[in-house]
Amino acid sequence: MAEEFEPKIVAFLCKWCSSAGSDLAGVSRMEYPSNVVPITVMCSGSISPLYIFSAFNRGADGVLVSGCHPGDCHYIKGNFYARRRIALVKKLLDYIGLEPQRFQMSWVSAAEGKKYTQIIKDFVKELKPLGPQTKLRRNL
Amino acid sequence: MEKILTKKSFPLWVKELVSYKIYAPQKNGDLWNFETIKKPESINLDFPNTVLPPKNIIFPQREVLLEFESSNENKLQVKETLPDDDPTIIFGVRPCDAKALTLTDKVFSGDFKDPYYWKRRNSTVLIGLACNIPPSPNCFCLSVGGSPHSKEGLDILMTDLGDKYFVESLSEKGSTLINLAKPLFQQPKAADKKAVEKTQAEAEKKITRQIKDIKKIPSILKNMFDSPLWDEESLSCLRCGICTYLCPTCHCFDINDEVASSSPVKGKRVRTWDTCQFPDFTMHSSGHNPRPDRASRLRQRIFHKFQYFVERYQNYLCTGCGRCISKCPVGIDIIEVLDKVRDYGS
Amino acid sequence: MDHNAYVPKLAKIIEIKEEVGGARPIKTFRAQFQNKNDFSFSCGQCAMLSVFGKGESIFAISSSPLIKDYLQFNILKMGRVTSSLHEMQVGDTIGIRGPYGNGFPLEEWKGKNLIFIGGGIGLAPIWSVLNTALGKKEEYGDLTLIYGARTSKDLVFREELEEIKKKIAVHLSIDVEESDWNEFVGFVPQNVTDKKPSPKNAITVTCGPPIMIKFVIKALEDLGFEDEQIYTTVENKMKCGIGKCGRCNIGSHYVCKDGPVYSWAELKKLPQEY
Amino acid sequence: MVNLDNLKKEANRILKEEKVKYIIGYKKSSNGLFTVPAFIKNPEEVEKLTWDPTCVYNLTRFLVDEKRKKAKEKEPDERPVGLIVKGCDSRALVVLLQEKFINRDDVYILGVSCEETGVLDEKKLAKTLKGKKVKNIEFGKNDNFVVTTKDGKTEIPAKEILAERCLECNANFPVISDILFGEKVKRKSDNPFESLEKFESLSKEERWTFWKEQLDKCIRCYACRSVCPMCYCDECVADTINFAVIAETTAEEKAQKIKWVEKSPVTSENFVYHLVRAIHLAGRCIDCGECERACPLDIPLRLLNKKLEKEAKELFGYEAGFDADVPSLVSSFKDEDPEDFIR
Repeated sequence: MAEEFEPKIVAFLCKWCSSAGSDLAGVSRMEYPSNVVPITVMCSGSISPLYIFSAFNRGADGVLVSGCHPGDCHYIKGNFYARRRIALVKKLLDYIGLEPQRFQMSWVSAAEGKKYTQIIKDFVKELKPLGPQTKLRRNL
Repeated sequence: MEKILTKKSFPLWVKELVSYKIYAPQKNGDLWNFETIKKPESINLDFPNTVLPPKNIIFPQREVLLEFESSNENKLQVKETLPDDDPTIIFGVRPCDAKALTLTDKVFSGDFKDPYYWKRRNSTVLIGLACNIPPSPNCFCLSVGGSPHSKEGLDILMTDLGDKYFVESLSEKGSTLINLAKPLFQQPKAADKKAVEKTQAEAEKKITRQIKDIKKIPSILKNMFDSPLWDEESLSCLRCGICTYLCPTCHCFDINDEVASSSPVKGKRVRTWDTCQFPDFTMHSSGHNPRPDRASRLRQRIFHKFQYFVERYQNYLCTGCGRCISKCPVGIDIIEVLDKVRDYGS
Repeated sequence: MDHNAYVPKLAKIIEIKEEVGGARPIKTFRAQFQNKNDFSFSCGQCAMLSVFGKGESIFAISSSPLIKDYLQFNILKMGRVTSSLHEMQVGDTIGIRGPYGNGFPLEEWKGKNLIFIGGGIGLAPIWSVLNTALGKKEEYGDLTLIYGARTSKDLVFREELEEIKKKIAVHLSIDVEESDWNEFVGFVPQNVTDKKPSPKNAITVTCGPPIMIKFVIKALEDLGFEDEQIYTTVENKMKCGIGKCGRCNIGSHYVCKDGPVYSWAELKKLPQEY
Repeated sequence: MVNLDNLKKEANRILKEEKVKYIIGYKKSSNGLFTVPAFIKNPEEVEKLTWDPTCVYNLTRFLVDEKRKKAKEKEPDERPVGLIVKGCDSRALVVLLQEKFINRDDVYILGVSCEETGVLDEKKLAKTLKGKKVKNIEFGKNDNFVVTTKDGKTEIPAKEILAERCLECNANFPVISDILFGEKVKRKSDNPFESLEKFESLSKEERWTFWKEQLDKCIRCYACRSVCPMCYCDECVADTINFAVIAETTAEEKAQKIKWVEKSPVTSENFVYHLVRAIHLAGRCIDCGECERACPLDIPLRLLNKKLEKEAKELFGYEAGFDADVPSLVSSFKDEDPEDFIR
């Protein structure tokens, strides 16, 4: 039998909340799928849409952007900017025909290790039936 | 060899050529471009100019030159990746576009023969279609040594005579294709030949645009390198690549490594079209740029076509297809520019 | 099928020497072909070096054609390819294709006094021709080297220069005063004016930054040199090295093929676009 | 109606009084019907200026060149440039002002109102006339264009040959100007997103098939970004080398430049380029339609930008090019911005 498809997820996690949240999940030995390539960034507001397109271009099956809850941003309002920008990116990707499930955003605080694992679990579950992302993948 | 082929028989001839890879102009939206043909009957030779000349079949915009891969022991392997030499036919080549290939032939020959170009070039048969009506209002082939029924560079020239084609074989490659379906072709009658002559003479009259006194241009240009004309004429230039990418004679390229994995290294060395109209074309790594502005880049395009190439290869690097005029988003018109060059000289 | 000029031959780096450190570092590389060496070149010619995955760049060959064991290049860290070359170690593999360009007409210079004038990394193409002439010293007249850099630390081949000083006249210079510097202080063109080389039966070869070349030529003209006695090398951005990709042209000349060596008499007639 | 004589009079005045360096306007091309951008330096050349339905160019784009040129000059001429703008072009100007790319003093704005019409679509015109050669074309009455061919004058309803973006335009007079020619008449467009909504109703896979087919045509001539007044970045992610190189730029900086997009015109690379361009124009694109007009391969680029224009309006109540004093779409937010998509 063919091996089950394991989606590759690129997760852009803000240093102060979501990355800390994923660390908490780790040190608390919570179990969750190992499909994630985490990339820690200073703030969800610092994530250029280019990073997201590029992640899909280099073969990500799914991309997650995660930042602090509204009001909790270390830089006061970075995640509010991110919210706007990501909304537009999401609409655009959906518009050109990429499966909308492939691009997600979440708020995960440093205390929400559990929430983080749940988000990843759900994400992997949603990506599996979609199969590999080939639309935007570079195949040179 | 001169033959007559009825339009009814034309698809039957194409059917006999199925062992070849066949390209012909195809309509997509409002645009025509050369595409591969699956069904013989889908060839429609009643088309205006294709947006892109057929140069991208011989000299594709992207060509993989070689592949490289390093094994775990840090042993590097390099593999040359020459294109297939599948026998190929291009139908509906305009005489200007065929002539253009004779010019790029010169560039890709010489001391260093370009194997990628020649592998495709040698395996391709060019079947031309004479232009009874100029396919573009900006056609000016007559000024640059061409004509709407020029045979230069073609293996076969077809002339539309209403319900039939007058088919002239111009090379062995061409004759082979006709011989594959001999019974379909008839001997032309004297009237057919007359009709061809008449059609061709009329076609020439329909070309309205011209570069006057073009012979004077190269020597005038020689003294115009520092003219303020280039600033003037390039004021509206956007520095896009349309004029050169759509040009059947422009052939400049870039070479880059496209990497699939950086450690261990694995990737391809790729040649892509490039253009003198992009500012990075000549920019040194130090930031120094010998052609730093639009004026110098427009000048380069004009000089390359009407001075440098003439000096090097005794031909204009232009076949008068008019694409650069028709498609320039700001209406820069090479004929107008050359008119001003000529005025400057007198 | 003809040889495919785009496919480089593989070569191993056998020696790396740091010539200049700091913000504009220069290293000397020696490379040996993996297979039989049928690479024959003349002084002043160039080679296209590949760092696979990063790309290609063209460099003057700084070793003499008299040396068959290796090719030598002096490389200033400048961009993508040169930065990766600077990170390479002895034993690493690079690609080499060429030789490209015309080279110096050294044969025609027999019996003449040769004056080499270099600035910074511009010593690289000079090094090849200088050493070749030195190897057949009896065939030429007096050999002179006038060479300068921004500071004493920016001079390349410092050790070798000490050796060469024993054989020929060497006039060094640096742009600004340094405490233990005993030679000329000032720009290379000023040093040329100061040393007043004689144009009699002489040929000069000048390589360096464009601005230096410009003023050296002026200095030489003032000293009475004819345009035909002044040789220089031109560099432009190159991709193919074989006169096809279309970007290195000066007028109808492709520097990669018809250059990089020009006499001032020839270069003067071309558009000043380099 | 725009009175061309008045426009010329004003152009003449500002040149004579040396109030402007030069004027960017429209003139007839010497070979035919359509206009081309004109750079008028002397009062004697003012006669060349024209205004007709073929004035498609967004001349605001040339302020980018002007700014770059001026930056290189040692003693720059500080006078403004005279610029002729339509409604859409003026909105581009507002965005450049909003982004502080230019100053208000850099430009003397000669506004022309499209009133109830706009500019035409060359392709639509050619189709309507079935290949007949046009000799002249001008604005007529009752929302008609008067087209002269060898058969004489005919009136064609503007609607039939107007550029698509003009049909969807609801601000067809300059929002900013120093002097305005023509009336501030609002064209009634029922639905500014009509063409877009037709497309949006397709299924996800149909949309993908459509965009793949369209973007596969791209030859990366970069006419779309070259013609765009908003694409003024010194260095674009699609460029493979650093442009912003100064003497102090280190080799490492140059070497570490990420190649986000390969030069190869293949699906994956074309998508990154066009997606980045679309998102970078979100809240900035003012729908002058120049990218789509310039594209030699007829890629419907407006459909990409229009989508984000619509989302900006619907999600955030933001419209580009109307107010230079508000913060831009992506440098602002509201507490109540939607977040139903966030987990």
